[in-house]
Amino acid sequence: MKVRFKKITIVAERVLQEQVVELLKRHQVSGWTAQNVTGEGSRGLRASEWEGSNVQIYTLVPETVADAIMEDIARHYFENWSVVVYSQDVEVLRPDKYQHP
Amino acid sequence: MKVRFKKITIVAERVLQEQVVELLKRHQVSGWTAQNVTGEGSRGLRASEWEGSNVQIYTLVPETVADAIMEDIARHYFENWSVVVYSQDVEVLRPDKYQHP
Amino acid sequence: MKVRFKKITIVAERVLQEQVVELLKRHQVSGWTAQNVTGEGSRGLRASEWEGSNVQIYTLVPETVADAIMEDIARHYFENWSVVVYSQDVEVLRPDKYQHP
Amino acid sequence: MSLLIDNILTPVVLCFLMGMVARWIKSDLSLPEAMYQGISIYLLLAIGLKGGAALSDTPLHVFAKPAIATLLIGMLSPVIAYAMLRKFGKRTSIDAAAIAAHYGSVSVVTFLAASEAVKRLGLQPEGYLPALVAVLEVPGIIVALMFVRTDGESSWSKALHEVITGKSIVLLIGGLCIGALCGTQKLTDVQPFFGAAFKGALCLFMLELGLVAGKRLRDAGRAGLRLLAMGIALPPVLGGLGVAAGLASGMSEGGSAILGAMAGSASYIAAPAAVRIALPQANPAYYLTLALGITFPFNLALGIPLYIYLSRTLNIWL
Amino acid sequence: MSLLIDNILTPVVLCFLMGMVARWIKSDLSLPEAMYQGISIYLLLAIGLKGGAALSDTPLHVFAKPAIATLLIGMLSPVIAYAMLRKFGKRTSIDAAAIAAHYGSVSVVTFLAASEAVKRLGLQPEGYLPALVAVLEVPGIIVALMFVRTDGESSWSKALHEVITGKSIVLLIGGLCIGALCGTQKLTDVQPFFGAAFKGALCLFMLELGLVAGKRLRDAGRAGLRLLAMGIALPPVLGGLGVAAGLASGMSEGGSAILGAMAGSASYIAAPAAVRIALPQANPAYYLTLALGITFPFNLALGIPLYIYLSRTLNIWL
Amino acid sequence: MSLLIDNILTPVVLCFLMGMVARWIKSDLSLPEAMYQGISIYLLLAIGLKGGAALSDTPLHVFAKPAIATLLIGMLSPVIAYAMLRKFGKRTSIDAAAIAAHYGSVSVVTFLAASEAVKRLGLQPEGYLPALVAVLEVPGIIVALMFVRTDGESSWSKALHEVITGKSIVLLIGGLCIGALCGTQKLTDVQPFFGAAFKGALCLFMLELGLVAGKRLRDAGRAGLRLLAMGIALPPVLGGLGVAAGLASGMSEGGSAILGAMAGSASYIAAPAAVRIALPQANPAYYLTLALGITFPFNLALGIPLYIYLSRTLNIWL
Ligand SMILES: Nc1ncnc2c1ncn2[C@@H]1O[C@H](COP(=O)(O)O)[C@@H](O)[C@H]1O
Ligand SMILES: Nc1ncnc2c1ncn2[C@@H]1O[C@H](COP(=O)(O)O)[C@@H](O)[C@H]1O
Ligand SMILES: Nc1ncnc2c1ncn2[C@@H]1O[C@H](COP(=O)(O)O)[C@@H](O)[C@H]1O
Ligand code: NA
Ligand code: NA
Ligand code: NA
Repeated sequence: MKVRFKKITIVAERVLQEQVVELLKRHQVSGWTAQNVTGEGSRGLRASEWEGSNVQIYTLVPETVADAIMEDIARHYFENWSVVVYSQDVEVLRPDKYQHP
Repeated sequence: MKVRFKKITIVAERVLQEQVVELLKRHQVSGWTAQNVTGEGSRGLRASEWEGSNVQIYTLVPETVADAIMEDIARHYFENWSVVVYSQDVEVLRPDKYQHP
Repeated sequence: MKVRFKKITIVAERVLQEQVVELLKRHQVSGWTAQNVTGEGSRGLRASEWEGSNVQIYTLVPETVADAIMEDIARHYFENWSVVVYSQDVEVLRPDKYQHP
Repeated sequence: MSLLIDNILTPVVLCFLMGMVARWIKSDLSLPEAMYQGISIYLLLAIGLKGGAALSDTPLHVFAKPAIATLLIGMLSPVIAYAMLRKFGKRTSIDAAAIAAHYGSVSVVTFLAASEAVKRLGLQPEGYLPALVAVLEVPGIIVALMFVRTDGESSWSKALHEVITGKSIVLLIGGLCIGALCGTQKLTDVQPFFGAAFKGALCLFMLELGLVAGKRLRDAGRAGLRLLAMGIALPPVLGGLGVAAGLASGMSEGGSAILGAMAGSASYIAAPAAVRIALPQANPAYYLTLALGITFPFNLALGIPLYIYLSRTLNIWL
Repeated sequence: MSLLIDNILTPVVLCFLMGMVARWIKSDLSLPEAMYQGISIYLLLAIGLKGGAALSDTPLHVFAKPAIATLLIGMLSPVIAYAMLRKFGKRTSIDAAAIAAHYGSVSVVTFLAASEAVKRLGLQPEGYLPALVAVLEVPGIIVALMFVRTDGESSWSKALHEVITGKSIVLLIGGLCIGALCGTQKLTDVQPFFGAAFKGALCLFMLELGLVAGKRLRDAGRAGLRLLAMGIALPPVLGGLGVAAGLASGMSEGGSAILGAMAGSASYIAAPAAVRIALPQANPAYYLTLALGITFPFNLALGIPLYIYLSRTLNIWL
Repeated sequence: MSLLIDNILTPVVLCFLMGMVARWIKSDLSLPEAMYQGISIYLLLAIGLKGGAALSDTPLHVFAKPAIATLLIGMLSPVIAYAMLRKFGKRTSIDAAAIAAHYGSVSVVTFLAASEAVKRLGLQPEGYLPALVAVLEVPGIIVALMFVRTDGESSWSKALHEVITGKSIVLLIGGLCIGALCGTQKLTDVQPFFGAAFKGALCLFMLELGLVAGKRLRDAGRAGLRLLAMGIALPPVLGGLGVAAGLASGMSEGGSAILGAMAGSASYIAAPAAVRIALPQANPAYYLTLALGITFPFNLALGIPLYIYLSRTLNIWL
């Protein structure tokens, strides 16, 4: 049985990875997946090559939580950081797996 | 001319990569794309660091095949493995490219 | 305030990365994100292992621009290259961020 | 006592410790995955080459008895481990078999650390020992997996394929063959890379291993005290067996101590992948924590000196 | 003059130049990120080990005075840098503090290049200098961050945690401890890897650094001439302070020149991450361009010979 | 015969073989991409440095003739290859040009293997040979691409830019310049890394190359027997040309054999990327299979001894 969920994706500077994951956990997401990416945007400033380029993190969440997470990301990071966030519709099996951990 | 397709994404332990690709091929997908990812979920058990962290594999398929693949993944892996699967709507050009190889 | 956008994803041989980014820039995208991927398709030909495997590039754009970009990719690369392109609906915050740079 | 401290105050062991400390203070230090895998490939190939060159200088009749003894250890130790894990460890049959597979195989780095320790004491271990590592790596895993009925042929043969074509065994055996075919002299050219640089590269590997072990150790609480105790009880038992088998098959005091360390160690390279595929129901947290979080540091710090002591004592008796 | 050319015509510096040229002709050359990070881990650990071994041979009273002098440089130089950046550089308070943090810390590679240059002249710098690098790395960042009120405790302590548990400081201090505990003799085994291979590995690192600096240099235009001038004015001022402090604390001519190079250099490893977290409002383009695009090449080409000259001249006076 | 076996029983060639076997038994062994690219960067830079140092000791008039001969080979061999591929290989004009570009350029690893083989025989090849590798790398690609009308200026100039600013040529030329500027003596410091460790690192590279070649070989069936035959026919023809050109330009017996191996080899580093961009209609399966799956192993096993034999025989005649 498939259920409609939201996939929220965040592209951020590498130094922010831990902070973003903590933010997600505060919203009680059941999990997250991350990968290293490179890219260019309108700011394009990163702390240093030593820290690596960007990180892209996504989480699958029930639709009710999605907006709150996106707004939280916006509030924390939009002013001073190179951060992009967007959401997509997805369908998952086993919806109970993605409830509070 | 754009046609509605399904994108099915599977996040799995690295040791499963070959098996998952084989499973997809049994469904006659025309191709797949994979990348290394890290992440945390409700299980978070992986065979060992030597094998690397997770792998994320996706395939673009006609809507008719999508459900069968997701259920096949569920049947094989949900009980004992750290596996997540979800599907999304996408639009592709050249739909004939994605028919049986 | 969330606004509907398009996410256009291109999977291409690594040698094409620069060209594809240039093509995107000609369409005045505000940014792009890339990552290395591996995969198999119906062609599966790549210039050489020295160049690495595939690259996956995506860009977030207003819906009005999406079709033009996809068709441009198709026109340039479908005949001779291992290139896949697809689009998805996404919702972004701060839509003004993604206007012409 | 000074043997103990001498064993710990080496760059290799201290790098492991540094990794554990770095994890403990939550440093973001970590070797990129590609580096870590690259170094393991290098280490396994280097061990193989060295062992192969030594093997080419060893008459078959000298090598035969220790090889058979090692094979016997490989068949026996998972049985002992399984019995102990069932009886004292109170594990389910599946978890016990999964863990036993790890103790039936061998930890390459423990082997290296033991070789170092033995050489530091001025003993001359047999040069063909790396070949014994290859001999010991596979059979224990197979034997242990036989304790449980897996879901049919297919997953069994997959696991077998996984072990035998796994990177670690391919590199070790490949290295042994190349070393044996070339002989010491033709390896001179690659000696600066595979020989002289070896211990330094091992330091980097140990650093990462320390980071991983630190993580495992933090999760160790969940495994329960009973299980942790097994991680300390199994090495001496299996290690004692190894030492005895070594001496009985005519190996030197040093070589037998190293064989003891091999027997008393738990694999965390070849075994986990094979076990994960053959026994997905088993809990990886148990076997990974035990092998890397408990037994490996135990052997580094206490096990190796113990096996040396045992070998010395037994050797006098015999 | 010949000192200048001699300083540039070395494999290490030329590799840096080659990286800049490769970027300039838009070559696709670049070290994979995993390699680059792996090599930095290797370099930092190697420096630490070497310094630690030297430290274990140095009586405390010999080391104490230079260490205190270095600490003072670490506290003073961000203050000077901040004042200059505000007054002559016309930076906002936040940007000035962010840049000052970088000049308060130290560039490890500049340190290495200075050591090489000094040794090429036949001088014998103190062996414990890498320990001073560790001493100099942290305090300057902390002091500089105190110039601005950050948004509360939390981000401050995060930045502190970031610096102290950051890879570079963990590796340096870890290496120092291991080196000091093992002593020169026990490090013999790892010398081929961490010692003999060091300068070659540094070449690869410099190649990548050249590529990065080339990119920064291309963006330098945006920063404005006034700022670029600061990237050339700050090194001699802070470097002079370093040389004087070195000589005053009893260090040799060569050691003082190196301390000058350390003081006159700007960190691009530890500082940027910490500053980004503590002062996200500051513009990274400013501090990265200055540290890596201007000051680092300046020091490589002109700064180091200048500090050597200063040290020699001052030493005669004193 | 013993020359043949001696040529194969070296760590470098056996590592290649081991990679092919590992692929054949479907092992999951593979060097991480970052490592593979890192090692290639290292190898190319090291070759350049060594050649540059030798070049700085070579009077121009000694180097001029072999350089011109090499240039001629670079212009001539793609023409011969194109003609043969059209006539006997029955390829389309585009595929023939694409393949010819690979044979017009040079395989760096074949060059290395040939140098080793020649030195093992006690011959002293010219030290400036790596400079000839750089000379041979580019022109053949350009000439071959002229056989087909590409879709306009733009893709042509893109291909040219791709070759000239490609990693391999930048590293080789960069290394040559650095080596020539520094001279042998200043390179002493980096010799343990770039010199002594070279052959060992090459082993790791060959392992990965074996894995890749194994994959290509598995796909070779699709290319058709006629094409595979070309992969074996072209090397002796072009190699013979190379040997003759070498001897005619006054090079030694050993050097001419190596030049033969260079001429008879097909590039799989610089050429594929450039050809892919300039001639996207050409089928990569053809040129990759031929260059890496057929010609490279052929040269390793049979080609190199053949070129040595040719050089020896011709030298007596002349
Ligand atoms: N329009 C876009 N499409 C895809 N990725 C983007 C886009 N804009 C920004 N990004 C990504 O987000 C990162 C930060 O963007 P910015 O804050 O605009 O510098 C970039 O490095 C890109 O990886
Ligand atoms: N809610 C989620 N959102 C994104 N990725 C997830 C989520 N849950 C699990 N994952 C990914 O799937 C992997 C396995 O999850 P699990 O089976 O829950 O341990 C994790 O390591 C994550 O990479
Ligand atoms: N159906 C598919 N689903 C996902 N990825 C695909 C699919 N087809 C092709 N690809 C990706 O696109 C690349 C080129 O495909 P192709 O042009 O079919 O060889 C492959 O290497 C895959 O990474
Ligand atoms: Na064991
Ligand atoms: Na400084
Ligand atoms: Na050629």
